[in-house]
Amino acid sequence: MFKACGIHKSYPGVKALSDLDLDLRAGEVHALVGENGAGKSTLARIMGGIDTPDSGQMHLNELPYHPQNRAQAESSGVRMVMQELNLIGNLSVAENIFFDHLPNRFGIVNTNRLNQDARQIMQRVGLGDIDPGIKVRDLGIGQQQMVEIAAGLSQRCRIMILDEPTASLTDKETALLFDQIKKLQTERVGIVYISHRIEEIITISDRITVLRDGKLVATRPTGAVTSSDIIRMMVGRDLSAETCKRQRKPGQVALRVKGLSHRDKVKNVSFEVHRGEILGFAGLMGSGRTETMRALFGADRADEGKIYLYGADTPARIRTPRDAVRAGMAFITEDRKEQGLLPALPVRMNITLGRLGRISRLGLIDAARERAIADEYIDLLSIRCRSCEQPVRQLSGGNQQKVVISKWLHKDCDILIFDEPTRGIDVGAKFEIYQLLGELADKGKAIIVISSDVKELMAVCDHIAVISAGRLVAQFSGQEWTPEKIASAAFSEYIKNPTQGHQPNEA
Amino acid sequence: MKHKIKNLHTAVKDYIGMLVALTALLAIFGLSTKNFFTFTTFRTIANQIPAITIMAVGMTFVLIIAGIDLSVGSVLALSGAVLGVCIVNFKLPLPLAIIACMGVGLICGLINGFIVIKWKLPSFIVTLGMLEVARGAAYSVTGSRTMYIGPAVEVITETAALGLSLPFIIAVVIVIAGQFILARTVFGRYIIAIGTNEEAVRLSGIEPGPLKLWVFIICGVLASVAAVMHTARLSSANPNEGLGMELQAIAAVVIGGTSLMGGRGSVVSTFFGALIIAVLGAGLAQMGAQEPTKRIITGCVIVAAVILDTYRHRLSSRKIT
Amino acid sequence: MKHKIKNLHTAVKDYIGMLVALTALLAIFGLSTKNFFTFTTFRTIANQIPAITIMAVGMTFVLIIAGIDLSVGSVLALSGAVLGVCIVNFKLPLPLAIIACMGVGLICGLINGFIVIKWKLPSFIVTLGMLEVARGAAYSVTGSRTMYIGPAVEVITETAALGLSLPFIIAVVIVIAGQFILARTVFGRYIIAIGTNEEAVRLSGIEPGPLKLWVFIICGVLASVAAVMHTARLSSANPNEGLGMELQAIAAVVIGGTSLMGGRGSVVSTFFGALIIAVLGAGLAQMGAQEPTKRIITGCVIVAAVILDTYRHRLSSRKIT
Amino acid sequence: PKRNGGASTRPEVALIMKSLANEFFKTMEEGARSHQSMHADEYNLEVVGIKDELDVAQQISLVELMIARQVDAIVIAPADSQALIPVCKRAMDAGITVVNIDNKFDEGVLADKGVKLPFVGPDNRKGAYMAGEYLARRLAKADKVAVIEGAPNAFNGIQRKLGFEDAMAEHGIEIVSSQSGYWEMGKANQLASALVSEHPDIKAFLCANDSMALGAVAALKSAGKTDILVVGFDNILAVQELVKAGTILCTIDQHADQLAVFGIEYALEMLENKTAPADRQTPVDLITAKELQ
Ligand SMILES: Nc1ncnc2c1ncn2[C@@H]1O[C@H](COP(=O)(O)OP(=O)(O)OP(=O)(O)O)[C@@H](O)[C@H]1O
Ligand SMILES: Nc1ncnc2c1ncn2[C@@H]1O[C@H](COP(=O)(O)OP(=O)(O)OP(=O)(O)O)[C@@H](O)[C@H]1O
Ligand SMILES: [Mg+2]
Ligand SMILES: [Mg+2]
Repeated sequence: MFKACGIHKSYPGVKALSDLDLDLRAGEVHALVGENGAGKSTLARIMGGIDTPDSGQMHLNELPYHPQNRAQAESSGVRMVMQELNLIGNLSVAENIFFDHLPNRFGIVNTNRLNQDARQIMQRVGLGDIDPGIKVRDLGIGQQQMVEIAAGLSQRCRIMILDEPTASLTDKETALLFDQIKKLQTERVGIVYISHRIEEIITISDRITVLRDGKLVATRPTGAVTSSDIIRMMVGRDLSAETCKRQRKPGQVALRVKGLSHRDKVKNVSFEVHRGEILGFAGLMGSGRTETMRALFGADRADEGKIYLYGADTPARIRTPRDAVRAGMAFITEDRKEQGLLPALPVRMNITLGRLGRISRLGLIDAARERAIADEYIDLLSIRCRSCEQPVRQLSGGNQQKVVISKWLHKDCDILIFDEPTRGIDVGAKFEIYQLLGELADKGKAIIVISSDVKELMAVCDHIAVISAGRLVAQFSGQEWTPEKIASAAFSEYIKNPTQGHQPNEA
Repeated sequence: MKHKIKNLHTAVKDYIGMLVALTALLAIFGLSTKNFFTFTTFRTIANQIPAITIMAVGMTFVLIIAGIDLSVGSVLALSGAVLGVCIVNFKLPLPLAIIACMGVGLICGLINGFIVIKWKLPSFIVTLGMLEVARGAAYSVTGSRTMYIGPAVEVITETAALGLSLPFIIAVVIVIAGQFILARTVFGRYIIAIGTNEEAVRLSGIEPGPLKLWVFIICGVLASVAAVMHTARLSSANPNEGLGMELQAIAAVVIGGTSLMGGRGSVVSTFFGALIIAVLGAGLAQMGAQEPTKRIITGCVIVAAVILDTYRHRLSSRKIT
Repeated sequence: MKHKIKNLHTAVKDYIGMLVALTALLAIFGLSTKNFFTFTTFRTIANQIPAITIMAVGMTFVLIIAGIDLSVGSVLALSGAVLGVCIVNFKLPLPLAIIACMGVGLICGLINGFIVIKWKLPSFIVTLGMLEVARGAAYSVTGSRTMYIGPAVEVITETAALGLSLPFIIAVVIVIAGQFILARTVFGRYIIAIGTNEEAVRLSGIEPGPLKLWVFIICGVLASVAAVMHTARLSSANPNEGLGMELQAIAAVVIGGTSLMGGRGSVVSTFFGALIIAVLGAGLAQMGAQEPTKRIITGCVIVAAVILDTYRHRLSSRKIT
Repeated sequence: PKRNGGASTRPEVALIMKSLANEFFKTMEEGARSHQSMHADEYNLEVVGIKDELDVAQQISLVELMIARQVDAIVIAPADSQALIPVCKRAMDAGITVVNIDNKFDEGVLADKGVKLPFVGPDNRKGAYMAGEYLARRLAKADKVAVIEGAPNAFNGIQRKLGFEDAMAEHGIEIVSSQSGYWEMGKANQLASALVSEHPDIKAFLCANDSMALGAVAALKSAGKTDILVVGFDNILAVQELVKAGTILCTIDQHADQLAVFGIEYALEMLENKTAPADRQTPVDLITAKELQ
């Protein structure tokens, strides 16, 4: 039903797509996979009318299809959920969901109908507990992602493009999303599904198209390939997805948190991390993992709680991120666009920002040294960019994430907090990051990893703590954890007290 | 029912900072002057606010889309001048003259908006250019002279209903309409969205361009409506009028809690902001304050009102959690 | 070597828009007046730009952190007034008087910055308050009188080296120093980062507060340095000076391509911007243009220069591919 | 007539001025205040003014306020010679005595409104003519001069410009450029600088106030053209040394300190006698180095 042939697209300095063909059948889920920067989002944007190809033909139901903008694409029945969040923080959830077709008469918004309709759709994607009138700004990033998805589902369509919809979702929401996808399939909607989570793709898709460096590698029926086949096609070499987790010997206590509380998001959280140890944090979306780390890092002022560093007997005074960084802590935030990057500035400046002291003397920056260091990290994490002078804004999502990580590696801290470090990162790079986490731990750093992907946590962590509705409800170590145990812990507080947590606005 | 009460509650909370500031001002002036609480004082204030309020409503819209319009003072002068010329030189009847006057505001707003959108320039600099151009045009239209119009426009101020003058009523209607548009219409939603995240709006398939153009046009037209009120009040058109009025209008809007960063604002609050500025002016004049004192107090009150507003926000955001 | 050439090439490309605008202006004025290309004209322009340039350098820094400082004109008046009072009434020697004058600028900047940071207010409104307060203070310091100072300050303009007056040399030094700080120092890097994404800077463990405070202080101090130049040029201190100069300074900065949204800017370009404005003023006065013409042309040139600049950007981004 | 039984029966006089931040009006205000303190038993004085001379609307509000305050007399220096007439008429209708000082109301509009108001003040055109005349005697026929005008819509500014032009025309002196300096020193400085480079043979600058004259003098000094003559207006404190030294050729004193006093005395007289209003001219004097010795 949809066909694209010979699509070319270049951005200044890169060829994002070259001579790409794709076809999509009604009612199928067609997965697009490839490394970061392979061109998946570019293709999605072209289909969705946001970018125009330099050359190439597209046909929709045998008719030429060349949308000039998003509105034209949608009127042809092509809708998409973009990789980066594009919500309007100051508007309500309902208004965001129905943004381009607000129910109205003579231009006056029918608020009641809007909220009713929104509630219905939100129910479908598992946002039923949230008031449709609440501002999107007040939601956590995972919930925002769900709102994006809800907005995508809010209208009938013939083609639905989902660009990494699950990057910051937990299993629970992912399952709900898959239900919706199946429902769309029965309505004969063609679905393009982009993800870096190979298991997901194997579960949901009918066919898989692999891209590498903007070129088509292959299109195969899902049944005919294994996950290692896919990875080989993506990366161009073999990669054992199994982590090489070695037995580590934890050192002294690096960080001890006692009774940390912040508003009603974080309740009396205590834990400790040793040097050379990786502690994972699992939990449902919006459970307060991010809030815990923000309070710990001084990004929000904690109401209560003591933090003891490096085995000290007196609590450290951490009131601002500056205090935290001085005390040797690093925080790789989940929202790289708003909280991690200087989007308009070159990669080089982003990497060195946290530690300009190393490249300057008497307050003067040594430009050559700065470039050298930036290139070093670009190499180390194989960041795909034109040069260290390219604005980060122009990098693909995964590469942006690597830039954020480079910034903190360069800062060289002893305690590193990674909040969803692999969000939007391809398998190859994910593997590199796991390895990196391992190496850092081996070097005696204390590491905290938050992830919505439990398998990922189980692969890299020495211990896993589970947060539920702001409380630390369980801690598992080594061999005692199973996905089921973790999941039931994550739900525990909500079952005990069903009104909590998910409705922050009902005071 | 519960909903209503909650709404009222929210409304009071929204305006509490300004109500406090206003009450404080009134109390201070009431105590320090003899005849502050008289009918005439209030009539004076009611006479003064229409022009600045109407202008500030337009400015609210512009600030909400994260723009700014520095040209409103000059546009007021130019459209007032055109009004004068139409009545005095061309002997047009008042309604036609008013249409011509509003046409001028429309064109100025259109030009501002067009340039801002077409070349993606910051509105600050575009409207700064318009500030100069419109002022120059006002001089050239009037030959740099004040033009006496007289009874032909005075009818506007003299018309009254329920003891309120026509300009005041129009101002209130514009405030209500503005608030309605902002809070209840699709257009209002879109401009708030543009102010919050223009790129996201564009990516949602809605072109921000035409919407922004409309906002600048509204601002220009409202500046010319303000010009009608102002001219009626002065019985004459003076090409120097409205000098620095843009900053006053912005101050009114910002005191009202509208963010200069866009995406947030309320027309009703703007009205309170204008009221605070007018009361301050009237009160200081009644006290017979010296110019330096006036300036210093005005500056401090502007900042204090905004500081007060931040506490209101903290208060209300704490309530929510 | 190759690097050098590339640098030169980039530099020319960076400034090409403004160089074109400047050349066009010079050509037009050269053709339409008799004596434009004379030594006197250039000395006149060289005399006029130091104050506005120095002020605009400070403004560049403020705009880069996505702030704005509307108070610079009033701060110029106030610190000029203090300079005058120190010399005339207190009979202080010039260096001490200059220190007092710069102290005033420092305090004003400090207050601006402190309020902006402490209550997280938009600098627009805080400095609008300071605009009023500093103007009021200037009136009260001088008793609303013009103060003739005479030779005691004229020495500043009369000192010259290599045919260039001291103020001009100081202005150029400040421009160079400003550009150096912006492009080469840690401080400069931090303020660019703050202008781009303040939250990200904060979460990287760098407190933006103190840095922003410094920026406002720099802007205040530079406004008072501009006051010294201005007062020296006029031999007298007048509490009404500097009215509307903030908009001129902003225009200079923005013509120079600095973004009002923060995160991007160049001090050297600001200097060109100030030059364009000065040449425009001098040229129009030489032509004997009437006020309306002057205003209209000034407005158009401001906008045209900024539009031209957008093409420069497109040009240079196309070059890269 | 309408004191509401206050403690004092002294008449309440309101002096409504233009800019209170302008030296000329400041002097006027001080003159009025010291007069009142010497005659404290005769009347009460209230002085108000506006931000700058352009803020006409605010001045209208001030008159309205004074009507509200039920003062007995208003002495007003109108910021605009037309726009203030309707509100003054309202004041008169309310039984308040109104005296116009400094800037004369427009005759046509007064007649149109059927208002009769006494004017007490100087003849700016005559003053400017006197200064121009004094200058012309030092110049030759066909010499070139430039005028730096006040704000283009200010009545006194226009009058002064006309006065300068009268004198120049009479002596056959050419005005090569006439531009507005908006009463401001800095603007005048810029204009003068530009004009000397465009017209190197210029012989004199006629400035509509002393601040602008100061600006012009500074411009000439930095251009090294100290032989060019400068004429000012207002005789403010700051120029007196310069007039003595001959740097500024002459200025005009309109006796600012007496202006308001004349107006107040006139108003009191009217309250007392209910005399028919008639205009009264106040003196304008040429000030040169000789007068200041
Ligand atoms: N606006 C842009 N300007 C310049 N280059 C761009 C732009 N957008 C994308 N690119 C480049 O195009 C290439 C493909 O990017 P794209 O976003 O399609 O990758 P992707 O496959 O979606 O990667 P990811 O998995 O990281 O999201 C990348 O090299 C990227 O740097
Ligand atoms: N800026 C904010 N203002 C108000 N509430 C917020 C804000 N950010 C998050 N929340 C709320 O705080 C709760 C915890 O969110 P948080 O982001 O810490 O969760 P999380 O466990 O990290 O999950 P995820 O990141 O997957 O959403 C959620 O209910 C969310 O709605
Ligand atoms: Mg992508
Ligand atoms: Mg989170």
